Formats: sequence, structure tokens, C-alpha cells
Amino acid sequence: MAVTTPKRPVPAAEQQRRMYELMTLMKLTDDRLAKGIGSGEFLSVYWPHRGQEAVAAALGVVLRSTDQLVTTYRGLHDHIGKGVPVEAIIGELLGKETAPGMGKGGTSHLAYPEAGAMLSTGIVGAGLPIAVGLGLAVRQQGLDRVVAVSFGDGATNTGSFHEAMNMAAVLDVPVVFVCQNNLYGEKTPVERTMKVATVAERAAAYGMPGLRVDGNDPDAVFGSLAEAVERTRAGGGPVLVECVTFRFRGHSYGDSQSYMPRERLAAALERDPVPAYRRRLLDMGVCSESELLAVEATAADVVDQAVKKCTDAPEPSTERLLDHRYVDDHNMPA
Amino acid sequence: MAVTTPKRPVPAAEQQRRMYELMTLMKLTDDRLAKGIGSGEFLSVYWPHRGQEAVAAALGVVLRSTDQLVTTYRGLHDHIGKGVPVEAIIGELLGKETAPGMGKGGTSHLAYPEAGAMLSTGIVGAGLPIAVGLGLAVRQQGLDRVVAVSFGDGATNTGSFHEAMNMAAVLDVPVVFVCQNNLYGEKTPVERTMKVATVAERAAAYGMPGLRVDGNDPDAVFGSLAEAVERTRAGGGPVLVECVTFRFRGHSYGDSQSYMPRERLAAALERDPVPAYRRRLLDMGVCSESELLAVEATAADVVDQAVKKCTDAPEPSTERLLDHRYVDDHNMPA
Amino acid sequence: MAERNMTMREALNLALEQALARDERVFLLGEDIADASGGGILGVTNGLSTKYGEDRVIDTPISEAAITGAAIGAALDGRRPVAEIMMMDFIGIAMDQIVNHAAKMRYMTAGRTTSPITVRAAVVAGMGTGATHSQSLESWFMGVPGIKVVMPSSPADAKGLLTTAIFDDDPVLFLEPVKLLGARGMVPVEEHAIPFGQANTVRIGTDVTIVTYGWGVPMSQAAAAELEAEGISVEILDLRTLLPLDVPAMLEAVNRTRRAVVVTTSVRFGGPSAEIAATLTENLFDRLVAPVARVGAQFTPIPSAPVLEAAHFPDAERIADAVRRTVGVRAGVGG
Amino acid sequence: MAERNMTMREALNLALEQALARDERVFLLGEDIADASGGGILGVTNGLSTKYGEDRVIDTPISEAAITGAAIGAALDGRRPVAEIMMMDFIGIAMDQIVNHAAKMRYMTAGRTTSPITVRAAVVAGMGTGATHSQSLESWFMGVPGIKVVMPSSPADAKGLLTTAIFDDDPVLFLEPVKLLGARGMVPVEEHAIPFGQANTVRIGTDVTIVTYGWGVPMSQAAAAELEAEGISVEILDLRTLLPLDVPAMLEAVNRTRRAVVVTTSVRFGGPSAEIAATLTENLFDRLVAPVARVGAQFTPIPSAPVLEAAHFPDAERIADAVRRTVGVRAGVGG
Ligand SMILES: Cc1ncc(C[n+]2csc(CCOP(=O)(O)OP(=O)(O)O)c2C)c(N)n1
Ligand SMILES: Cc1ncc(C[n+]2csc(CCOP(=O)(O)OP(=O)(O)O)c2C)c(N)n1
Ligand SMILES: [Mg+2]
Ligand SMILES: [Mg+2]
Repeated sequence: MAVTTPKRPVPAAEQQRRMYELMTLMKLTDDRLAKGIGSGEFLSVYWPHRGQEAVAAALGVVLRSTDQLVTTYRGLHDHIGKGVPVEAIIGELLGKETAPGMGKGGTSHLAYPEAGAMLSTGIVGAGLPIAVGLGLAVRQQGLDRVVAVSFGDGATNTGSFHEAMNMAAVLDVPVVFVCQNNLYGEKTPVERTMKVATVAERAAAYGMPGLRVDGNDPDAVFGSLAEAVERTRAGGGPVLVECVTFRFRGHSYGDSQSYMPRERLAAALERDPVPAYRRRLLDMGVCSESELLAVEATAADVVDQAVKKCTDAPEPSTERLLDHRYVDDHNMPA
Repeated sequence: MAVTTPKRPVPAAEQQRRMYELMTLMKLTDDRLAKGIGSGEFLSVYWPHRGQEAVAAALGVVLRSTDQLVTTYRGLHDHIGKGVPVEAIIGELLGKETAPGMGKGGTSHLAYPEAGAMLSTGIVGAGLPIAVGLGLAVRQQGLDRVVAVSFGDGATNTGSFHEAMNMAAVLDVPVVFVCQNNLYGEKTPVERTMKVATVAERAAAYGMPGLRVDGNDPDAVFGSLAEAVERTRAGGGPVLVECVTFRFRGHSYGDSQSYMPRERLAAALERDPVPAYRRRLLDMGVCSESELLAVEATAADVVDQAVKKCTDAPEPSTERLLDHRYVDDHNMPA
Repeated sequence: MAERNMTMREALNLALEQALARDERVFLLGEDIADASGGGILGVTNGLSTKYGEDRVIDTPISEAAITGAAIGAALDGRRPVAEIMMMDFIGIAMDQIVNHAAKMRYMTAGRTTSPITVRAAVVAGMGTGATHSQSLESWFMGVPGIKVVMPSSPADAKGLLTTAIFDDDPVLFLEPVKLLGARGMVPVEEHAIPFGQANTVRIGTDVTIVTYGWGVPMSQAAAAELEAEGISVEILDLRTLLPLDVPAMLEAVNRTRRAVVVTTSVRFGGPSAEIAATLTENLFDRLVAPVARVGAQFTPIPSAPVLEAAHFPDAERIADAVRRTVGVRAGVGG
Repeated sequence: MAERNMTMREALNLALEQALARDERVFLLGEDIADASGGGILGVTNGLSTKYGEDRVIDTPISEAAITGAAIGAALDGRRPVAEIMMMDFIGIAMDQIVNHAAKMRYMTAGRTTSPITVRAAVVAGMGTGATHSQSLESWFMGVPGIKVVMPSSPADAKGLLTTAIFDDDPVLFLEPVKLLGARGMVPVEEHAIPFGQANTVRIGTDVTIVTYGWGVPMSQAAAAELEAEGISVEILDLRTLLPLDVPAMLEAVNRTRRAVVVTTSVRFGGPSAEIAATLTENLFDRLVAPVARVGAQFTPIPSAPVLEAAHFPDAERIADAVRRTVGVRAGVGG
């Protein structure tokens, strides 16, 4: 449960650059959605991931494209990391016919299996048992795929967490449980909802290893996740990785954060992983300023293009309302 | 998590004798029910507790009459320990009008609040959250009552266990979680359903102490439970106590135990807690042979009388079918 | 009784506050309900923990089964817990506790133990929150002997019915239509209780009776206003409680109008309107001049995209159409 | 097709075995289903783990939410999981997974992901097992768009419908009436599939149609035999699936007989008979000469004591009475 151990994998420069690219794209997407909703341009509910980019970027770089992801309503950054196009995300948020779920699901139910993004859920904890089943399918098919499931600190208090962790251990499935501990569940701080200091130590109750890492440090998260994923891929069974991070905009867009101590938020904002990582890449000489500016410009462009395309896209036709309920509608009610 | 520690409370001779009395009553009740069902005299489902008497007897002696108990379908021994009359139990099993639940509930739903036996449930794990609520009521009323909830090893894999343990710890309620680990859940051995060696170690995930004790030794169980109960009563918060024992007759009456290794059952039967404790009381000079015989004769008499009374009792009138659904039936359907 | 104009949110808050003030057995538990956690995600419990303390307004972990179970246990010892399931969509997690424990306890012990809990749950229909945050699942509970099911449509009813729920000796599922939380109305300021099983005639009419509850009531009122202009006189019966169900009031009204339309935001097929329509028909078979019509949501998961969501849920227009068909009047071309 | 006389238990076992043999994507998971754990508490999965291995017949911990969730996850990757919920009474624990995930997945992703799971659950009505081990909760699922609901009444149907369930591309709740597990009948030996949404006329008659399924079928047959002696000719329609619901077959039959009785072991009020009766009445209002009658369980938790349990559940006598009332024939004195 140490914060880092020396033997952990270290990201190569290319991986670091990729993580920064992803973080930038996540951040700009979140900024744009927040702006659009704030101004009334976009009418949608939104659970911002801003502040948690380091975890999702590292996860995106550690996972292979054939690996699978299960995430939550707050998982648009996870999707971006996994390779889901920003356009697909924004289209779903705006409820457009061209979006992956045709707007039927909304972003809290986004799936994009082409990129291995198998499921998002708005029900806290519910993704974990489903990830166990994806892991079981891996084992049964003899694949070398790993399934990662991302969830919050609050989710670890649900019965679903317990049943899934135990079943994952007993069935020995290749699932990496990634807890993005942002220290809050809705408006309640984690210390009010569990008596243990860390989520990681809960893994022991299932005979599963538990790691804890600074979730604002992409390189550290990379190390822990790479260790966990490769262990799991090699048949070592499931692992829990707790990444300690923070949520900058509160629970959902519009949350006034009245419950949030000002200093706590201010301190967290100071540890903003995106500029911090930018500085590190410059300091380490991984990227030059102009390279970083190019990365940022590209990301901004991707987001702009996506918004434009989605804004122009048609709304779903109400004639499609009854589609996609069943494989066929024979004798089904209307 | 040591099996015993020297400082644990030791039962007084009177408590030991009482435990033997209770164990005898539990055993003879189980024997009689098994015989009655086996012969077709009684028509009922029954989940025998035979083999687990030591846990229930110690629990019965450790708890005060004002303390409360929550148990399961396999908890008739717990009820006897808590002071529920055998007659009430057998009446409920036979579905008689005179029984506490008028036969409406059956033994798996027996409650006898006069003796603090608040709830039995046939849903595995479901009693635990309810016990947390009873504990909350204690805290809110400033009582010095303790709530004990008894459940099996298999129950510790349910989401209910997790949510209840966590909530008990967070709300700091005076609940003692008593796991009667009989090494099987229905027909599946415990090692197939959890990867940890003990149930006790699961307590750590909630910041709760976990004890493990030989559940076939009434004195040892007494020690651990007394320690836990007094700690909890003194405001020390919830505790988990795992008592390792065995189920002699399989899951429910009629279970052929085809899944059970013969040697395992034989070995367990050799550790039968009832004769073993009898020998110990004689060896320790706590009781003489004639005292023990008297205890056994009294218990046999209690069971006989109870069976007779219940056999003679009337069946519930079908006119009472709609009673007890609601406090009043105004505009309720039939 | 003195009255004040307030929102349903304020009325619910006031009912909780008065219950907490009057009876020390009353307490609340749920996720994010204390003021330290924002006073309830929809603001219904706002201010209460500050006033009554965190021992009586208890923030819990995200554990719907344990929230409900803990309420049951406390009720078993005579407390009056009010548990909050933040949105009704999450009630599946508490289903075992509600159905197998709360609802059956009195019966299984022949009255020796009871479970007088109130489970409050928000119903977020029609607000773009998608398939797992918008469901009206009340029909699940209509078939569960032992529970009571309540859904108010006005601030005054919300307050009076919630008060009754809290002090009722049986378990009550209390549903709060989020669409109406901000709706205003006159509300008795003092504690008041509205008995269960007593439907409310919110509009008097002669041609057809609309039987409905919750958000269905204002939608039906809008339809009725529109229909009045066409010369169709609509009576609206707000059921207030689905269990107990005020069958006498339903029969009285429909016996008069001889035509009925049942309106719910729940799915039409397999939803609560089925039992209501079946009960009406069984009892008034010879009086009815038209089949009981049912207006409900289309049989789909609730889509997130606004245009699809609007097509899924009923609205005043669809209600008016059903009424027109039932009274045999066809408005305009087509129909 | 060659047939063999077997019990419903054997027929279900054979359907599972043939599915496991034919398609390596099929696997089973649940509590105590492997032979090392007794081959299923009711014997339905007996022998299968020995033959197909414990990787395909998987014993799980007591974790109904995770059993169902794991099935969903595996199905999402194209497997064909058959999850067992030992008794339907425990399904509350899996309710969130079934309703919010399995049922809605296809819709929420516009078909990109699907959840072709089968959830098998035993329905133990009428066997003295008490309020939490005897429930018929199928009406909960009739209002859940996205799921299919099946309950067979004969060994042959059990086999054919379970085969269809396993290979159906949607989530299916498959209910097994324990009362009938030991009932025998001729069953096709080879793999056979019975399509969903196709009711089965198990008895032809002219005076009244009984619409039923599961254990309701043999009870209705007993009633029909009794009524035949009185000169009442009863048609019995076995729905087989509640979702899809074979409304055309229902309407065809009741249009002919002009009288209908709906029979379920579920509660009468708030149970599945409500939707069935409402649908019949809506469509055949002018044809019906009597209101659609409903026979179901009394509105109580299921009592354990045999004499009370017998009073709770419907039986042939109560069905016959309802038929007599519906056809307007009163037998003997009183009635
Ligand atoms: C079962 C369930 N209960 C309650 C909610 C309401 N809810 C949505 S998010 C949330 C907090 C979740 O906290 P956490 O798991 O830490 O994730 P985070 O939002 O912080 O990413 C709650 C209570 C829900 N969606 N599902
Ligand atoms: C939620 C639930 N799932 C499954 C069952 C069926 N069942 C009854 S007892 C039992 C085994 C319980 O094992 P354990 O908790 O160890 O208790 P024991 O019977 O050994 O005392 C099971 C699976 C149930 N009653 N409830
Ligand atoms: Mg969080
Ligand atoms: Mg056990």
C-alpha cells in the first residue's frame, strides 16, 4: 500500500507525451462542456471529471486497444483515454441522432465497443459486477485481454463493490479495479462514509492486492496501473488500485459546492494535474514549449470540430422511439 | 485474530452449567424436530442447527435479557439461547394458531420480542442491516443495550454484509456481528466462495475489530463474545466475532449430504460440542453426573411438553388470513 | 388553519421539520441529506440537520440496502425513521429489504413486530436525466401486500400525506415528483395529516373521469382546460395513494360519468393503470359506455435526448386525445 | 421428432445440456449448481458440471447482484450466460442489475451493446415455504421494457422455451414453477425451440376462455374438467410468455367465447392479471358479455401454515367458481 515502489514501470517519453495529449483533450472537453452548459448553449446534465485527468490518461496509455473499460457517469475522461472520439461523447451529450447511443442513453450510459469502452453506468457500484462478467468472458475465451473498471470512492460502500470484488477473486478473472478516489461522493466527504483511511486496504478482505497511488501524478498512476495490468494479464488475478485525486467542479455541473471548505478546494486546484504535468514534461525535457503548444492547439481543434459537427447534427427522429428495445418487436407492447 | 487470548473473560461455573442446559435443550429440540419430520409426523421445512449449539449457548449466556438478537432460518438454537420458549418455536414450525406468528411466518421468520428475539430471516445477509438499525435505536435512546446478529459464513459474501458492516462502523452502533462459520453455505464449502482464510479478517475493511474463536468450545466462545459484547456495550463500537463450527445434518432436513466428504463429517461429529462439553464439566467438577442427568431429563421433559401442547393446539382459522397485513385495512384490496 | 404559499419542496421540508419537532422518535437517514452535505440533493432536507442535529438527520454511505434495513431495524424498536432513496431508480438495490422485510414483518409475526418506516424517493420523470434516473416504478409496489404507496400532486397534499406517512404504523413508500417540487400552492402552516386511501376530486366534471396522481394531475388539468373549450366536461380524481386505493371514490365518480381515462407517467403496459382500469371495469362493467382508456409512457426505457423523452412520456395533448376518443368526440381532421 | 416421457426437471436439464453441448458460448452460473455442490438445490443442473466442467457450470458465492452482473458482462462480450437465482424471492437483490442494466442496455446504446442473458429462477408457490420463499413476482418485470418474461407449464414447453431463452438476443427472465418440476410429459428428445410470444391453446372450449400460465394451467385444467361435467365448455390459453404477450391469440380466443377468466398464482390485486384483463377489455369492450374475471392469490404475504397457505393461493375450486359466475351459471345452492 506504499505510495510508490521503485520497481514499478516508468512511462517512456512517448507515453508521457501521449498522457499529456490525453489530459489536454480531457480538460478542454470538460471546459467546453462546462462553458456550453453554463451559458445555456447545451441543455444537459453533466458530471465533470475536471481534476481527475491524470488517472484516465494513465489508464488510457496502460490499456491496450483490445482491453476493455467499464466506467461511470463521471467517466468521459476515461472514454477519451480509451480512444472514444470526442465527437461521439458530445453528440451523446447533446442527444443527437449521429451519436453512438443516438442520444437514447446520454453520456452516463455511453458505450463505444469499437474502442473497448463497453459500459458506463449512472448507478453507483453497478459497473463492478458487470466488469467481473467481462473478465469471465476473457478467461473463458482464453484471451490475453484485461478489463479495467473505474469507479469512485463512494462506490466502495455499495454491496455491488463487495459482491464483485469477492467474485472476481474467487473466479480469478483478469479485472483491474480502478478507484478514482476524489474524496467526495456527491456532497459527502469520504471520511464520513468509511472508517478506514484508504480504499486500497479493502482489497485484503477478498485476498486481493490493493495499491494506492497519487492520482494527480500521471507517471505514478502509470506505474501502479501498469504493474497491476501486467500482473493481471499474466494470470495473476484481479487487483485494486486506488488513485487519490480531486473533483474541481463539484458533483454535477452547477453544484455550488457550498459543502466544500474553500481552502480544500484551493489547495486541490493548486495541485491541478494538467499544468503540473506540463511543467514536468518541460522540466524533464520530454517536450519543448512549442511541442506542448502544438498538442494544445490540436486538442482545442478536436474539441471545436466535435462541437461543430454535433451542433449541426440532426436530432433523433421520434419515429425511432421504439427502436432498439428488443432484437425484434413481435408482440411487444407500445 | 488469535484463537484465544489469556485476558478474555472466563465463564463462572454457574454460567457453564447454564450453557450446558441450553445446549442440551437446543440439541434435544433439534433431535425431536428431525425425528418428527423424518417420520412424517411433522410436515415442515427445517434447517437444523445440530452441531452449532456451543455458539448459541454462549451467546445466550453473554447477552442480557434486554439485549436484542437478530438471527436466521438456522437460528432456532439462537432463539432458545435468548430465552424463547421451545413451545413457541415448535408451534410456529407446526403452524399453529397459538404460535407467536400464528404459523403465518414459520420458523424462518420467528420473532419473540418479549425475549429480545427481534427478527429471523430466510434471506441470507438481510438481517445485518436490520441489526444496524436496532443498534441505531439503542444509540438514539441512550440505552446500554447490545444488539447481536447471527449469520453464516456464506452471508459474508452478500452485499448486505458489506453495507451493514460499513454502516455499523460509520454510525458507531452497538452491534456484535456473530458469524457462525459452519464451513458450508447450502452445499458449497466456504473455501469455494471466498479467497480469504477467515471471516474475521474481513472486519478490517471497515475499521472494525474481528475475532476468531473455536465455535465448538462454549467456554472459548463465551470468552470472545463476552469481550466483544462488553466492549460494544461500553461504547467501543461494533465488533465481528467468527465462531468456527459445523452443521451435522446438512443444509435442511432431508439433505443427503452427497457433497460432503465422509471423513470431514465423521471428524466433525467426533468434535460434537454437546458430549464434549458434558465431559469437560464432569472433568472440571462443575457438575456431577447426577446433576447432568437431571439437566438432560428436564430438557427432555420441556421438549416433550412443548410437542404435546403444540400438537394439541388448533390450526389457525382461515378467517384470520387477512389479519395482520396492515394496522387497518381501510381501502386495502383482498 | 393558517395557510402559506409555498413550493412542494418547502412543504415537504416543513412536514419533516414538524415531525422532528413533535416526536423525538422521528429521524431521517440517507445520502447527502445533512447540511454538511448540502441538505439533500434536491434541497428537501435543507436546514434540518442544523436544527435537529446529525443524530437525527443522518448522512449515510451509498448503501441503499443498508439505509432501508437500518430504517427497518430502528422502526422495529419503535423509532419513526424516514429513509431517503435519492431517486426511485435506485430502489432496486433496496427491493429485498422493502419487500421481504418491511412489508411482510407485521404479517409474518402476526403483529408482534412492525416496520413503520417511511421511504422517501424522488421520481425524476421528464427532466432529461435518462433511463436510470427517471423511472416511475410504483406498480412494483402495488402488488406487495404490507406496504403503502403514496404520491402527492400539490404542496398541501405533500405536507399532509408525508405527515401521515411518518406516523403511520405501516411501511410507506412516499414518492416525490421532482417536476412538481418547485410548484407552489397554499399549505396549512400547522401540522396537518391527510388520511391515506382518500382520493381528492381536483376538478368536477360530468362527461368523463380522469383517474391519476402525481405529475399526472397537472398534465390532466391542462388537458381538461383545453377540453372545456371544446365542451367536454372533465372530472379529475387525484388518487394520492395507490395502496390503499380509494376504490369507492373511483367507482362513485366513474359511475356518474360512465367514462374513464387513467393517466400515469409510468409505462402504460404493465404499469399502475392496469390495475386501476381492471378494477373500474370489474365493478362498473354495465355502467361503462366506453372502455376505460389508459394514457401512460410508451413502452421503452426512458430516452435521454429531449425530443425522444418528450415522445416517451404522456402530455396534455395525448391525454386530451384519449379523452376525446373516450367521449366519442373527434376534434378536427384525422384524430 | 422423437419424444420421451420425462419430468419438467429433466426437460430443463436436457435443454441446458443441449445448449452447453451445441454452443461453447453457453455457460451457467449460480449458487450450488455444480455437482460438487449437489447439482442445483432442485436438481435442475444435475450432472452438467461433471460433463462440461466447472468453467462452464460455475458455483458462485451468495451474491445475487454479482451473479446477475457477471452474466450481463459476459453477455456483453457475446457469451450466452444462464444465471440462476435460486428462488424468485431473492430476485430483489438482483433487481438493479436486471432492470437498470440488462433490460436497458440495448436501448441506451442504440443497439451497440446487448445483454442476451437468461436468468432462471424457481417459483416455489404452494409448498409451505413461507413468505420469503414462495413469491410469484413476475408482474414487476411486465412493466420493464427490454426484458422478456417466460414461464412454462409443461415439460415440453420448459425445454423448448428455455432453449429459445438461452439463444435469444435479449435478456430473458425464465421462471420455473417448482410445483411442476416433477410433473411428467412427452418431450422432444432433440433440441427444439418454442418461439416467444406464442400462446398455446391447451384446451379447446366455447363458453369461456381461461388465460393463464405456469402452475395456473394444471389448476385451470382441473377446474375445466369439473366444469365440463356441468356442461360448461372451457378454453384454456397458456400464455407461456408474459413479455412478449400474445395479444392476438388472447383476442382471437376471447372474441369467440366472449367471456374470459384470468388465472395467476400471483396476487390478484396488482399482479399480472391486471394488465391481461385491461388489455382484453380495451380491445373487446363491445364483444364481452361479462367483465373479465381475475383469479389470483389473496392480497397477503404468503403464510407458512398449510391451512392458511391453501387459503391464500387460488385453486381449481376458486377458478371453477369464477368461471361459473362469468358464464352466469350458478351451481348448486348459494354459489
Ligand atoms: C446506487 C446509487 N445510489 C445513489 C446514486 C446517486 N449518486 C450519484 S453519484 C453519487 C456519488 C458517487 O460517489 P463516488 O462513487 O465517489 O463517485 P464520484 O461521483 O465521486 O466520481 C451518488 C450518491 C446513484 N447514482 N446510484
Ligand atoms: C439472498 C439469498 N440467496 C440465497 C438463498 C438460499 N440459501 C438459503 S441458506 C443458504 C446458504 C447460507 O449459508 P450461510 O450463510 O453459511 O448459513 P448457514 O446456512 O450455513 O447457516 C442459501 C444460499 C437465500 N435464502 N437468500
Ligand atoms: Mg468520489
Ligand atoms: Mg454456513
